Amino acid sequence: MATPNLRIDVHHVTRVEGHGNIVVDVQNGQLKQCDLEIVETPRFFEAMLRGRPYGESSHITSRICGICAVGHATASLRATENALGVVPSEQTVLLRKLNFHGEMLDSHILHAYMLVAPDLLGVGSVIPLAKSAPEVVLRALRMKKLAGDLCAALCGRHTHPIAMTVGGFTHFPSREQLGELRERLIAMRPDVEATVELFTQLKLPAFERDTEYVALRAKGEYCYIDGEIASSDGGALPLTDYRKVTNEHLVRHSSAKRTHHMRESYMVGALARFNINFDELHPKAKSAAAAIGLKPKVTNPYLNTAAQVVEIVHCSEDAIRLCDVLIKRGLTWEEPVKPARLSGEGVGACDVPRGTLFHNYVIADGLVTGANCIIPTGQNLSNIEGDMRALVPTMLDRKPPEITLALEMLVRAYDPCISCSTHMLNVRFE
Amino acid sequence: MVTALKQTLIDPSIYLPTYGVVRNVRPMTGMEKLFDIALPEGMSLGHKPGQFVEVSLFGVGEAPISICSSPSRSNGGFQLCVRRAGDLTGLLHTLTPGSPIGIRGPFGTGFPIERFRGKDMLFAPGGLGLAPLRSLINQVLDERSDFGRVIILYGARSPAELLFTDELAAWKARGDVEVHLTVDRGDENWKGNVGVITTLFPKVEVHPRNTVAVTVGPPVMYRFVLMELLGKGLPDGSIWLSLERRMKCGVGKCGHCQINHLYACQSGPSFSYAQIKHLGEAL
Amino acid sequence: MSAKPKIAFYEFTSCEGCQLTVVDSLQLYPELLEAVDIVRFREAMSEMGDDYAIAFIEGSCSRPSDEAPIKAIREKAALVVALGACAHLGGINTIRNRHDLGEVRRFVYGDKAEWYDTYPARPISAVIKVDAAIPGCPIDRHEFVRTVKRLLQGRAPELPDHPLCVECKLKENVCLYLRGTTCLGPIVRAGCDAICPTYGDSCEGCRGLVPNPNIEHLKEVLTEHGLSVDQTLAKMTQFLTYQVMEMEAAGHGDPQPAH
Amino acid sequence: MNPMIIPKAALDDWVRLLRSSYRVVAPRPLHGQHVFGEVGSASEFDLGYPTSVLPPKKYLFPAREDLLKFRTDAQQVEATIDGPRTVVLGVHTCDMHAMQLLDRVMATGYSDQHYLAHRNKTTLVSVECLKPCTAGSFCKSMGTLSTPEVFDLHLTDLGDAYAAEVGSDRGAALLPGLKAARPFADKDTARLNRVMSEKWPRFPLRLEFDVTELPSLLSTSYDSELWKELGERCLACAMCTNVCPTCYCFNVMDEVDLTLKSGKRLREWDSCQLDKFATVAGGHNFRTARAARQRHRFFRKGKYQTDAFGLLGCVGCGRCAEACLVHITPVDTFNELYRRQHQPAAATPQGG
Ligand SMILES: Cc1cc2nc3c(=O)[nH]c(=O)nc-3n(C[C@H](O)[C@H](O)[C@H](O)COP(=O)(O)OP(=O)(O)OC[C@H]3O[C@@H](n4cnc5c(N)ncnc54)[C@H](O)[C@@H]3O)c2cc1C
Ligand code: SF4
Ligand code: SF4
Ligand code: SF4
Repeated sequence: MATPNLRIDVHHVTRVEGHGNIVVDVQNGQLKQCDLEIVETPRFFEAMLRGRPYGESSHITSRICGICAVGHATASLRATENALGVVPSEQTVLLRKLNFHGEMLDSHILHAYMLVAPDLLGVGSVIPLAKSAPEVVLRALRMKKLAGDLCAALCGRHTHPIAMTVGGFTHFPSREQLGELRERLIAMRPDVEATVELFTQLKLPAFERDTEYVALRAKGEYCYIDGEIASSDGGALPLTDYRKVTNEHLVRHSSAKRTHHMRESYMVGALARFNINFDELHPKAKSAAAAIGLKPKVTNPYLNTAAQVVEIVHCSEDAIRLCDVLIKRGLTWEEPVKPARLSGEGVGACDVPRGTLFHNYVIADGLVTGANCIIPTGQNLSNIEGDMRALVPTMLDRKPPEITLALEMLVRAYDPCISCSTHMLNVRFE
Repeated sequence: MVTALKQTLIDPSIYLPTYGVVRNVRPMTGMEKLFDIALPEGMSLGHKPGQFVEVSLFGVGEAPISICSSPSRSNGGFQLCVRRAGDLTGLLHTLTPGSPIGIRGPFGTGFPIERFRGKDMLFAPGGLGLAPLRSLINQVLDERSDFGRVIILYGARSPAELLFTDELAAWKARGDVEVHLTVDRGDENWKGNVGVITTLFPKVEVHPRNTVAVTVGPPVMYRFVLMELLGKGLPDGSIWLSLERRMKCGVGKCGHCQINHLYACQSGPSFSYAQIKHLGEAL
Repeated sequence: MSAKPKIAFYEFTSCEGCQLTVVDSLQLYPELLEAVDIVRFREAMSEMGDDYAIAFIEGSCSRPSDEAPIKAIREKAALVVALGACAHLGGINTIRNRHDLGEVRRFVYGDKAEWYDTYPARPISAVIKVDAAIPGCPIDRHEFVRTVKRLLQGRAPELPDHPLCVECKLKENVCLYLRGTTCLGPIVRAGCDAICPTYGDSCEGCRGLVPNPNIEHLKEVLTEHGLSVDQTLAKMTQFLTYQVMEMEAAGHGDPQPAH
Repeated sequence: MNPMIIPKAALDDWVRLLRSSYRVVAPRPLHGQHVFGEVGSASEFDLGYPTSVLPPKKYLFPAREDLLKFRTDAQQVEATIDGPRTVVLGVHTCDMHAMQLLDRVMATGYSDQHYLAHRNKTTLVSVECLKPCTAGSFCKSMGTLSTPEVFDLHLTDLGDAYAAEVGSDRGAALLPGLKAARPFADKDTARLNRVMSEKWPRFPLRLEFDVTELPSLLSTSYDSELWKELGERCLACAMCTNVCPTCYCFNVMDEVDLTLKSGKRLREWDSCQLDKFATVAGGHNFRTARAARQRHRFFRKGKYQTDAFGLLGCVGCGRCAEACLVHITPVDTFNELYRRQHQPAAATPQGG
């Protein structure tokens, strides 16, 4: 029995970062409207950067998002470094990768345990979960703490990192600290295994919709920083051609911009990375994927969370490896590499927890004159709406609350960072 | 003189308070309450008028409070008159009889009452300044025959803010105490003097050579009262006052109460004008 | 306060990093969940309670339509606490206040600029009375917990009002001025344990100015260490734009901002 | 006890030996500065260090220290007095003078048992300063270039060995077990004498008058215009007092845990240079102007402490001069006051 009329209006989706509304309007069984509205206040980061010393960019743009602050800072630094001809040292590259794993772990654990798991366990948040399944919540807090401590040792803190600067770091962990982190990461393995176990048991909704997947790719590693932009529909582009991938445009119901590449929309994030870079995953992560039942190419967007769990395995194992490498090399207190010039244009790209992030700056005489940031959630919005449009018609025989929950869970599966996504724009470089 | 309570300070820590208990709480005005505090069995405060204790409420902190009861009327305990001024004093105001309270002290030098004997006494408290002075006034009255005239000039902002009104009335009723009151602003029932405390001074004649004046009040008051007293010809050494400063330890370490080279908690808070008139930071 | 106080979290223009730090503080202080009753925390929970005593507001007010909900929170909550630099000072969002806002909007949204409603970003205290603030970008988790404890005790939270240099020296950091860079430490409120200088970066002022800062003389120090006027201004306006503009307005005898 | 010789090659053995019964702290190089911290071997510290950021005072009077612990739901409170037995290696003579002053302050009137407990558990191994440590130091002018009597063991660098003079039983207790230590021989005495006689010319006198004049100079400079000039420059950042080995002002506060049922009372260094230092409830501040605060600081250093304890309040270590971003220094301040009094016509604002 079809529902001829349906109106869904979720005012502020909860357990996502930032403010977004879901609006669905079905009249006489016809889907009239199906939007994810972004109602976050515009923040004008690109405009704020103009006229400011290049060294401030990474600090200002890290304030775009509290969850992927390390990601923003890294992309920003890479853009500035490319603009000013700075080639960071090998040690810097290693430390940035390790730091990235810290943030990836922190974000994925937060998303999987605190934002998604409550849905699957039928509660509203982790707070009742703390009563009904304290061991699950304590495990999440324990793992998150280690991820946070990892970032803190490297850059001071995870939310708005301090010690990351153009050309390097301004502070270095001690050998003992690295050794201790390594021990703790090893000791965390049972928690990681329990996480995989949890997500093999939890049932994520079934829903398939093939789409284009986009992620950074580099030879010989599961790429998070730099590389080239790869598409599941084939081909790859250098970072400087990012505009050919993103093709931004504005829509009325959103303060965030939309993007499309080969198809109407594409997906970025853990699932896209999994689909594109599966071969480069750590063997333990591959076994975890097998245990959960993931095999590329995965086309169920709800499984983005499962892909995040696979990345939790990968990042914790790769972090152990990086600690070993750093300890073996020995850490030196390097001065940051000085810019070769004070003017230029550069693009920096990272695959942050929610997907591919681009920063692009024009710098003249040490001051930023133009800036463009393209955020993962912005790239995903069209794809989420595409999923919603495909999903709603299949559910019209269900009760509205059920449909609403399915839609909310869908949005949440993308782990959207809506406050981030309102910072993108079309930029006129002056 | 080492009193039982002071003795407890010596070991193991000068910062360790002793638990007393609030025996009675009496609201005085909207802002002040009078606390009657008993010390543990066998312990005495053994204070002198003008001294203070450090009052502790654990979890909130400590504050210096003058002892307002006279040593001559110890009754097994002592009294504090406390104005609600912030965190600690705010919480103190919520205490009920039976509540424990941390006490360290007594600290400071107090007024040298021995040297006042035989003299006429002129007391000039302003506002809450009556609290520390009440201790001295009552001791003087309990040893009335040792002193000459006793004059009290007391000013408060309004009739509702006058402290110890019952005692003021009783002192007046004795016949051997001259009591003059004033308020900055009167109300419909107020029949007495209106004006700041200095307006009371012309009402009394004193023998400058045979009078000791003691004044306690807010910092702004001192300059004007001193002018009056000096105008009456009192020598610097016969004018006493109490200088309150920020205090964190009470034992001459923390540095907050320093007035030039003097620690108010050790050399004061009672000073003669002669002791402090050359100190740039005193008044 | 004897019963567990109900607390709610709200966010306006911000990156939600401060709320994230609240979540992080649970890692260190799981007993927080025992001490308070969280009734609204959109970032982390679906339940939406409307009955609360303490509201923590994150983010600055940056458009006219934010004002009504902010005022509604004030109506309900017995205590309103500004959470983080955006709420406390206007924060990073106020950088744009020095630009022409119409132009800023066009720069970001091109010919669609008029779709987006905005005005100069401001601290929450410019819209409603706030009872306390937890400064910082992001907040310091220990300070958050200290504040909660003070509120549980029924006391007004107190911010340190000494400059950052105090904490920095106690940590025995190399003063950044000796490392050839500059720092706002001497005029900025401590309380973060000097985390930025400790990690080798200069204080950017996210906790706001101390009372009575000697800005004039710090500017001379900055000049002595080679900063141009532009660089000094950039330093002073990363987090402090609102405070600095208020002081400029007061200095020029202009009326204070309307709120 | 006769002086001993400790070969430098034996330093590491000595540290390891001491560590079996003490916490051993020494000046460790850190990013171009030196910071007193715990050490495990001789390679971690440098006894020829110029100066330390914070003085070793921090082991006797920590920047943050628990005084009491209590419960709020029961009448339970006790003093917290503990701390490990510590050997401080490499205390400069100026800092020894500062500790001598602290010893007096903390034992005068009421004794501060927390300080004294640390003091009793601490063995001070001082070192003879052989060259000025920074441009800001003026120990020779202040008469602090030789160690006062309060040392436990005093080391003088003879090149490949230290001459160790024992000042107390506590100091003597550090040597048994160190096999490489040997009694002084004649040639050691000659070496020591040579080192000592070569040292003095290396130190300039930086005060333009004799330090015994300082208290009286200050008492006639109370109303000097200089205080106002310093007040205008001073940032009120308190770095000067925080690094000072003779400053000991503190604040006391309570901290409770999240249950509000238990907590502790602790003290933390405070500074007369800070805005709120002399502010009482209601907001009245007894030392509002930065000028008055600077005056108070320098009076404490040059006069008040001398009047009260017979020892100078400044030991000439120069730390505050190095720390101050606006270049307010004791030497310049004292000299400027002196100049203004003695050549009033030629008085110029202090440089910087
Ligand atoms: C010698 C002396 C005697 C006093 N006698 C009395 C008295 O009899 N009755 C009375 O009501 N008040 C008296 N006071 C004032 C009383 O100590 C303050 O009102 C009280 O400390 C305020 O504490 P609070 O926590 O309630 O206020 P808050 O405003 O919360 O305190 C603010 C901070 O300032 C400090 N502080 C504020 N004022 C003072 C002060 N004067 N001395 C030390 N620290 C201060 C507190 O320790 C606290 O840290 C006296 C003060 C002194 C120095
Ligand atoms: S680094 Fe900054 S905060 Fe630290 S002492 Fe120097 S100026 Fe002060
Ligand atoms: S270090 Fe210098 S600027 Fe800072 S308080 Fe001391 S004198 Fe003033
Ligand atoms: S005043 Fe300055 S020079 Fe003198 S002892 Fe203190 S820090 Fe050293």
